[in-house]
Amino acid sequence: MKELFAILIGAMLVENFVLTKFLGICPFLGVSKKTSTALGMSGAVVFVLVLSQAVTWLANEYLLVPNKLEYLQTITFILVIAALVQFVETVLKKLMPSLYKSLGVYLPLITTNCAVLGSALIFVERDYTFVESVVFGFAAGLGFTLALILFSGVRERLETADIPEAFKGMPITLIAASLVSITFIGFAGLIIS
Amino acid sequence: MFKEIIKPSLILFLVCAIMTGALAYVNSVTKPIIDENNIIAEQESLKNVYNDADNFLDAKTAEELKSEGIDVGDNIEKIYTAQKDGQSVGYVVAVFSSGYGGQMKILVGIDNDLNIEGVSLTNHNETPGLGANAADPKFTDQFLGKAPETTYNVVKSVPNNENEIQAITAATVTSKAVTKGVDEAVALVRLMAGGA
Amino acid sequence: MSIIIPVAVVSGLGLVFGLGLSYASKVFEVKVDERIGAVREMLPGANCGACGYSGCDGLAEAIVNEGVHASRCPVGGISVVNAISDYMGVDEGSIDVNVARVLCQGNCDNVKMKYNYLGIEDCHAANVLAGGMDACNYGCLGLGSCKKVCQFDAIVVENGLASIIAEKCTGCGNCVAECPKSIIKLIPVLSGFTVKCNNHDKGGVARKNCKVGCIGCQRCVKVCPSDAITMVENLAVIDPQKCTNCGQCAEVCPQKCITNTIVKRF
Amino acid sequence: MAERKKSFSVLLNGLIKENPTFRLLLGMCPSLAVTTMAKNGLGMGAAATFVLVGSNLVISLIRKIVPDKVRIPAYITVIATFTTIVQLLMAALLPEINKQLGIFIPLIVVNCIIFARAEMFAQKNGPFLSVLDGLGMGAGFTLAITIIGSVREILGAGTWMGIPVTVNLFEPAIMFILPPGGFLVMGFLVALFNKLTNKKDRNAECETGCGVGCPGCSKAVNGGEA
Repeated sequence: MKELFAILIGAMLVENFVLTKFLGICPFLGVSKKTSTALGMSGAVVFVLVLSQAVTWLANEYLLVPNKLEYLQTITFILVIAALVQFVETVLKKLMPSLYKSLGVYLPLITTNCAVLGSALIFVERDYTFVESVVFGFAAGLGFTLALILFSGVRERLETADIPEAFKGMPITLIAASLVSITFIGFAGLIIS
Repeated sequence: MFKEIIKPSLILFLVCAIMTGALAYVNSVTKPIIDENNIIAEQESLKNVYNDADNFLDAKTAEELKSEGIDVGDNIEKIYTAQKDGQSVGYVVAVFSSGYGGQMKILVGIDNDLNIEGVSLTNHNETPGLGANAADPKFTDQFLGKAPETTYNVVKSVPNNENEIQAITAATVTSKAVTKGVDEAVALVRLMAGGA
Repeated sequence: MSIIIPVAVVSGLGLVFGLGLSYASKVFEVKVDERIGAVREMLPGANCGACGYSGCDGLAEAIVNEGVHASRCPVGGISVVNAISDYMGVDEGSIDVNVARVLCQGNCDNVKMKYNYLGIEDCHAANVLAGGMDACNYGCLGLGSCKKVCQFDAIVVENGLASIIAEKCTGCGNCVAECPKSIIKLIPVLSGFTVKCNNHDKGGVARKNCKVGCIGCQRCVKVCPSDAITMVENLAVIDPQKCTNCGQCAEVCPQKCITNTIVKRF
Repeated sequence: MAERKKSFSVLLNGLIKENPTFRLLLGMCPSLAVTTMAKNGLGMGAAATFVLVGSNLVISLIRKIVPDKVRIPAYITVIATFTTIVQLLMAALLPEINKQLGIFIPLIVVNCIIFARAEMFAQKNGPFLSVLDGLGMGAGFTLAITIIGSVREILGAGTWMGIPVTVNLFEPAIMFILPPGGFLVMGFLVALFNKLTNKKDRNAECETGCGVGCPGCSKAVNGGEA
């Protein structure tokens, strides 16, 4: 149990996906304009991350490793993730239209989200067990949410700031992101033994 | 019914089949080269921790050692036997240790009568410029020579006796991690050399 | 052979997913009227919300399901409205395409200043401090809040006064809602003459604060042949429907705040 | 003549007008993570260009026969295949660059540039133009991340492509090698890029609005609602 807790805190703070491992930056910068959109996006990411970790782990354990097909990892994982996302989208659109309205718009964005495939490749590298990799996915999703909401608050305050002409839009967001990521460097020394 | 369900799945099946076919072909071509590269790289890394050995038997993993009844620390990954013109003169131990930036792998070359031939960090993600300095010889050469009966201890100031290792400034966590790894390797070899 | 197994594994997966996905999209098919897609294609797609719906998808749905007239989308202009109306089999009908106009000429030279404002470049911020730095409390502050919300780059702010480029303006109305002084009004494009002032103070006070403000002298009301001008608390207002663009009011106005902005749009 | 001019403009388009990294802000993950050294940027850029050209070519060939229901999985499989081919070639031919680029070679698959170009361009144009676009975009990406790599390496480690440049001039600031430095350098470079190119097409919305989520594209940003 202690081991799971270490993974949870590790993936959420020490190895925060967005701010230290640089995974999932595209949606992070793209959708953090408003906190409401940020919430919707992070909900979708956590949901898909947990599901995809479970399915990719099973695919890896029972399909790839027995037949010594490690080099097929990338293609299998991304195929699984793309199919999973599309499946979730169609199901959500039919069964829970309201949830789809707030959450579903971001689902196609997640297929191309580096964090999802990144976390799948990481659990292979560290050969986590099934439960560990799902917890890792969940923690990574939480880390993503934490960073996204934190950052969308910052960005909303940026709206009223007085920014030089060339810096308007994306440059000032990137500089703000660098300051936020400095705070997460502080967690680097945290060793959870 | 056909158009809706069978056609898309057939096309996806075909696309996957063709693509994986190409992939498998490329893999079958590159596989031997990659394995060769890996072996060369491995031999090289072993060589630079134990340079007067001329070949290394393939490694025994921790499980194999356990089955032989040797009580192996849980950080040990595997152990190679080093040979010099035919006889085994020592070992190279691959051991894990958790440093500042997470897990790192250390190779330690030790000969039969327990003096250390070389230490090197193979893969780590310590902070560049700080913890990463543990990888260069200035720090690792301190381990060369006779291994102490007890363990090393890491000091901040200039070491005054054989068993003390000077930590890298602002990277004590990394220095301690490397030292702990070397201690575990020495303990294992003491067991193996003593026993074998 | 080392090629058959991987091909079998991945394409097997591909087949399973292909079947799964197409089966799912068949079972969980949400009955979507394909006309919505077609109408959505014809709409400009700027998602500006001028039609009052949540973007073009919302409007497309309304047009197909609730029979809303396509002219609700001011951004597209006549071409879009005609195309959609033909597609839906509805008559185009007359459309009153509006253009936004700033009813104020108070730039830095014309209007006196109460205080020197160095704060955030945003009209709402300035407006909080005693109604902004202009002596005339109704005038344009020229800090560009309207410019920020205009999706079509149709607003230019110079010398402390916002002005709207009629050719670019699509009448989406975002700026009207944004302006804290609410001095931007949507006026039918064909009506040329408007009173470029929003000041309800008495004549004497208005003259002191701004050189080009309406002082409520009522000359324009007397001279207008189709009496399209009415006085609303010391401010002349021209009713676009009645106004015949004769232009006599502009000549007679001592403050020169009635201007002719006829725009050749369609 | 028009045909050649168009294809030439498609090629150049990727370099400046629609530079994927500085203008469309695509492929942010690799361009921030790998560019601790200029040499890495070059290696990563070359690999990404190979995958981009290959996948654009194949996708533009099969775009007519792939039904819409399985469009995303099919395209992703094509991109993944090319990525794995690059991964294998890299491991076989250039082992030392492969060691540095590590986890980021497989991540080329989800590199937004490739999927975005597949959706935006290869989906609508013929193979010849798509290959050109792939080359242009790849070159633009390589150029951009090599610049970022060089800036971060000079400031952070005092060397350029391994040659010590400013190591004795000033004490290198390690911060530029760390993640925050990446964001900072990227921010300033995008600002510089905006300053150089005129303001007009700076807020050029990504016209197709395919919702791939590229940060520069306002359609994805307000997530559909007004």
